[in-house]
Amino acid sequence: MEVVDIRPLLAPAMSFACAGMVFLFGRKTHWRRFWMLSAATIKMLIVLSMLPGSLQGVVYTFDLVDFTGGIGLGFRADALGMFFALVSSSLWVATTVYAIGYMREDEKRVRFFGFFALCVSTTVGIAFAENLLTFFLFYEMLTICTYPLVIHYETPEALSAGRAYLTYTLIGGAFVLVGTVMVHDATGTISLGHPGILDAGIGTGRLGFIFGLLVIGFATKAALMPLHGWLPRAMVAPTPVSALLHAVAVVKAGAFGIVRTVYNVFGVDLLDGLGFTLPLAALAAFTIITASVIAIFQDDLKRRLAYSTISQISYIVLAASMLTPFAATAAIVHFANQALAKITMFFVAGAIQRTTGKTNVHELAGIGHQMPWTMGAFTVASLSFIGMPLFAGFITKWYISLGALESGQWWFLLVMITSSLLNAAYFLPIVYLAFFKPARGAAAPMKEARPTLLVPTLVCAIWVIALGTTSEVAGMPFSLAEAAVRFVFRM
Amino acid sequence: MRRPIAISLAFLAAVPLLAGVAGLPVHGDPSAPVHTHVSARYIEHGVEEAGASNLVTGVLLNYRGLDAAGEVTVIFTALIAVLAVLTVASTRDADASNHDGRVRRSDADRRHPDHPVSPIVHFVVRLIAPFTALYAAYVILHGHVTPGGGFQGGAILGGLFIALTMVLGKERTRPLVRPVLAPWMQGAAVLTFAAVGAVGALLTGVYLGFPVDPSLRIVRDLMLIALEVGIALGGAAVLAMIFLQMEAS
Amino acid sequence: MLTALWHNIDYVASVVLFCIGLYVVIAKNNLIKKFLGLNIMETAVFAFIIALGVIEDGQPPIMTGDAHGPFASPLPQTLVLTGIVVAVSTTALALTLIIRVYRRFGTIEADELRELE
Amino acid sequence: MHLWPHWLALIVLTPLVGAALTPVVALIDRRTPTWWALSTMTVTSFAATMLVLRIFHEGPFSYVPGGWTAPYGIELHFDEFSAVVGVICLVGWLAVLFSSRYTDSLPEFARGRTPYYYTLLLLNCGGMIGFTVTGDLFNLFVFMEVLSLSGYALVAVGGERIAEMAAFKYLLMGAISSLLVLFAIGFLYGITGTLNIADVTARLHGFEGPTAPAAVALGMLVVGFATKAAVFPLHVWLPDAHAAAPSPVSAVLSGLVVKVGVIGMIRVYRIYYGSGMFDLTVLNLVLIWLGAISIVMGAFFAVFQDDVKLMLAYSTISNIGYIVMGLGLATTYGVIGASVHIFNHALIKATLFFAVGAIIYRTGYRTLTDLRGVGRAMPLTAVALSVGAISIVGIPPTAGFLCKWYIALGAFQADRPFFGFVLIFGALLIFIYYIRMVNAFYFREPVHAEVAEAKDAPVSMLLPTLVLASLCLIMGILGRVPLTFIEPGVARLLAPLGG
Amino acid sequence: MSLTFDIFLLLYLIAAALVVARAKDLLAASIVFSSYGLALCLLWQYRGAPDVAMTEAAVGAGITTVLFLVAIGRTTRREK
Repeated sequence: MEVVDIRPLLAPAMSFACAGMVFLFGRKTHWRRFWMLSAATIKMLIVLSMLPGSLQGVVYTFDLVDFTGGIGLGFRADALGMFFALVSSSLWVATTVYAIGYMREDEKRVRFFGFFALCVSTTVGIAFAENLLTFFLFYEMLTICTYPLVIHYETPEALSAGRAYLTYTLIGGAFVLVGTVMVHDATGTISLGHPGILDAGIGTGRLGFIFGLLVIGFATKAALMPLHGWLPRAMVAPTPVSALLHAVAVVKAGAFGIVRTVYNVFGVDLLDGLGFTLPLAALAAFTIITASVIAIFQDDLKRRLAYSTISQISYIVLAASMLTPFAATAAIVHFANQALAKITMFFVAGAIQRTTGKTNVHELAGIGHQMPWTMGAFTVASLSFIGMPLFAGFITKWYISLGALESGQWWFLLVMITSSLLNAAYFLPIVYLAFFKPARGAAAPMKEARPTLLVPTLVCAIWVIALGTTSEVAGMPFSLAEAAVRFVFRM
Repeated sequence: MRRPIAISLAFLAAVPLLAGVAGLPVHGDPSAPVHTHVSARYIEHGVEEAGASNLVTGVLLNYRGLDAAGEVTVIFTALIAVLAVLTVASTRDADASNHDGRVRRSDADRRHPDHPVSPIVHFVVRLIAPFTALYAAYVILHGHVTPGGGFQGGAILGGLFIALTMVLGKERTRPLVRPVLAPWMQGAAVLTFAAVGAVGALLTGVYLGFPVDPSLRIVRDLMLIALEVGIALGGAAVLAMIFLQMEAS
Repeated sequence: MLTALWHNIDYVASVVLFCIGLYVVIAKNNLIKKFLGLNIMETAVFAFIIALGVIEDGQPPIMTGDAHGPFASPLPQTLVLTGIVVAVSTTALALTLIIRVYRRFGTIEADELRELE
Repeated sequence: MHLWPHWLALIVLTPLVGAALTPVVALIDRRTPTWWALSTMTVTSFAATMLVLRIFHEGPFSYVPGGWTAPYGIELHFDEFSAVVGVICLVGWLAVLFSSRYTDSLPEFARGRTPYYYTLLLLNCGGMIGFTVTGDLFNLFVFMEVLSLSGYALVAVGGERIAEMAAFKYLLMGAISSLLVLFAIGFLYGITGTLNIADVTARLHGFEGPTAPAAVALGMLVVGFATKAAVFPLHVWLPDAHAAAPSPVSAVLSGLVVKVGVIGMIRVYRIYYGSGMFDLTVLNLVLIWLGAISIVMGAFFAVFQDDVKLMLAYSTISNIGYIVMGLGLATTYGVIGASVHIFNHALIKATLFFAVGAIIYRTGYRTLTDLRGVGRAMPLTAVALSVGAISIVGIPPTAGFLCKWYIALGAFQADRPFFGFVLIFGALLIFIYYIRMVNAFYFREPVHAEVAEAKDAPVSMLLPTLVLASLCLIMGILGRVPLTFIEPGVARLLAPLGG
Repeated sequence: MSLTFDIFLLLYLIAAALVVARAKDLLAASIVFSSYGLALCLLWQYRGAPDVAMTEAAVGAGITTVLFLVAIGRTTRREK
């Protein structure tokens, strides 16, 4: 059931307006905080208010402008988009609180928070994009808005990272645009509101071309290997930005694009017959393993997390390319699972850095005694990534495995197991170091991070557990994912 | 380096051009489209339709009046362009009266005094000047019957002015270019076309229309002569001022 | 083909002139010389257009009482009249610019100017 | 007397007569030329509005000055492509307004160039208007000369160091291209005996006899107009000329004057498609390639410019590449996109040059390095600049988007996907430049005190800039309107091709 | 109109154009160009275009040449 409703537009507009307010009146700290927090909350409430309807299969649509013949800007909150929007808008609240604490002493806060809000605006725009053009538009805006955040410190290193980031993602964007034009040329529409708009009559060669364009375009942002080069370098950004890039916005936007391509542009049935997804799955599997291996050898905590992200995002791509309902569930749910766990980790990394100034893994010996709550949250997130039952990550791995069995491609199981082992290999040493290795020199007294940093971390950690335990509870995000899957597979 | 490129380019241009001209109707062929299509009507009905025995004048001013209007605009543009480019910072005594294109005594003037002219040239120019002016007037006013017309006459007048300036010096010809009158003279041709065109619009209902009714023949002839005179004055003024401005730079 | 060219000797001459002009414009370094070349090109085109209107044993298109045909076509002549005016306008502006360039840079050789720029 | 049928004549005459009177009114007071030019352009704009309204109601129509029906007289013909007069008047009007304060900053203008400047501006607009509405080949040439001559002079008038040199380069290439056009007109006249475009088309239809002259004419017309339009490799005159001109002039030259070449090409196509004499596939292919090279090369050079105006000039080459490519594609989408881009690019480029002009006026600097931090000092101007920037990149919902979308679609429609790529990557390159610009303007610390302390532009500059910037947005959102408007014109142009 | 005269005129035009092209002295080139204009004028007179011939004589050969002379006087006489 489709309902015309302004809320899908309102949600991104909210943070957009917030950004405007911050840019215009953001010099005063308390006003800026007021705008940021209230906008974040209102936006989450807007998205939440659509949740009940969405769970019952209502799709909210709003056409902003139609240029000509189906080319226009439109918004559409279907289950898939709602899921993504829900994740990003709720995490925005957490990140905002965290960022206020983290950036307290920074000079360029106005610019930072302004673009921060814009990023979230565009992310929700991506989630609610009704057609490929709108999608592309927000996708590019996201690129632009994150650039000032990446180069925030304006060190030569940051500037060069920013340049790399722009180069990768802009070229990726161009691929997406070409693909979009080709889709429009082939079908006369670019809507994302159907379970597949292309059909086999277009010809395999052209379809393959379009698939390649769109997937390559989105994969640059999703940091699928070998297009991941920008991501580790972008770690020079402030930690809340890294959290945003990795968990909520940028990388996820790429992954979301691939999911949209697979489910809404091509459609499961068409792709099943074409077999384009097999190389994609192989690439994703390769990325999962390789990135994990690289992560083991990183000493800088944030870099290790970055490679972990590359690996984790590929779960979504892998699951999406399996084309089975179970795997699709996993792909969608992993948006939330990965986001929460990863954001927790980044929050922890930032909290450690702000509190103790440490950024490398080997310095972390004994820090668990110094910051028990923080490191507790880190442990929770690690266990989730490893795939321990009762934690969010387990759900993903479980459903991917089910999907692998369903499609009869047993080697995905191997990938899952290997990656779990590798995850353990790069996360558990940190936990071990933190809690069981005595600190070098005199043990520091217990000194937790300031509350604005700690509270969001803990909230996210709790959610990691909540997601892992409540998959059968009605009204939780999981059921939304199932609704999305029903639409995609026309069930 | 440059020369071989130029030569090859010139040849490269020559080949298709020669092929093109070889395909044209034979030179002077009376059955060529040039003579049978549009021109045929001009030659057949031109005299009574356009009101000029000299068909060139008739076509220029009547059938294709807009071209002539464009033509005078072009030369007006050239004058304004020259004035705009050459009105330079070197004249510090600039004031409102400078807008008129009147020649000023500038530094450049002092550097380049008028060339001394041999007495014979001096004499000859002064001698033929009135006759040239008379001839120009004839060319202008008689242009619809004999070869010539507004622009030719204007060019002769302009040339005369230039010759006089060269011989007599700027001081003597300057009074001919009055500051208040100069802007009017520059635009004389364009304005004449506009005015005559408007009169035509009132009389016939189309811009630049000439009345064909026999009873209004005198009006038509007057309009044509007005155009000729306007073009001549404007053309002469423009050419003279271009020269003066360049000379003074 | 050659006969065709021979019969159209006016056309051929104008093409040759056009190409000489083109050569001068491209090959010569001096701006005034370039513009002399351009003037040659212009006159070549005018000659070409006039040649179009020529008619065998033709008279000027002036219909005085005793004139009898065939008459040359008046239309090309009017075109060239306009063309000549355009040409002199262009020349005037070009020479003005050349004078200004010389004032500023002290040279009107294209390659020296390129270095000075 | 009803003026309704006469607007077509009036729109040509008003600016020319206004120009002729400008030196006269200059005798009154130093400021009068501005007001005079402004009111002349107002009348012209009114005429343009009437004409566009009329074509909305009636479709194409003609006017024959002198009453001699074509082919015996000169015909003024107003078709969908002529509707570009609307944008000519708009940009011209705003350029006059913009100049009113801008010229004060030019030292040369203190010494009496002002009236000539406005005269030339009016002549330029009048020439363009005449060029777009005439239906006669030779008349086309005459008006082309009016606008070219005034254009050359306008480049030189600002007194920049290289201005005269740039103007001369422009003049030389412009004069050669004009000659080529005139030569070609001679050829066409020689084989058809007529100069009226419609009549030439009709007489070439089913033409018996040697086709070589028509082919040579086609070649010369295309080369001539391509030079005017600055298509690669005939673009060499453009960057210097457009960068050295005063900013309002750059807006007119870059936004409008180069388009004259394109409109000329459309007229040429009208003749040759209509007559069906030749299969133009090869020519079109050449044009597509040249367009593609222009796009990439223009964008590429633009990226590496530090001088903002120079970079805008290169971006013009790039955008002309889009238009030429769209024309060469010869598919409905491609040609519609190209035609609408003629309109939209004029708006966008004028916005950009106005904004940059205002910045130069206030700060006196024109390179990215010098202008660091100007975005914070001159917020409104910089916002307009940004809007223009995203428009020229082609980001929806701005004016640049739909045309490029259509041209890209046209490329796919013509089964040449490669050029779709070229187009989008060209846009991407330009995008990089604008990111550099935004970065410098907003996120870098000012290096000059003048920049940091600059105030926003004066109203006479801000108003045109903002009007155009908002039009960039409006034309983006209402992008469908020009597309549907131009469609019958394109359909008529392409009809002889079948399909 | 005899063919010989035609050919003579045309050859003269081409020769004059070549001299203009070759001459290092701009003043000489301009003067030759002027004579070139007069030859054209003559040609056109014989081609039945007296109006154009008159214009060419006055403008092409006359005023254009004067303008060239002025420009040469203001700049330089020698081509390098």
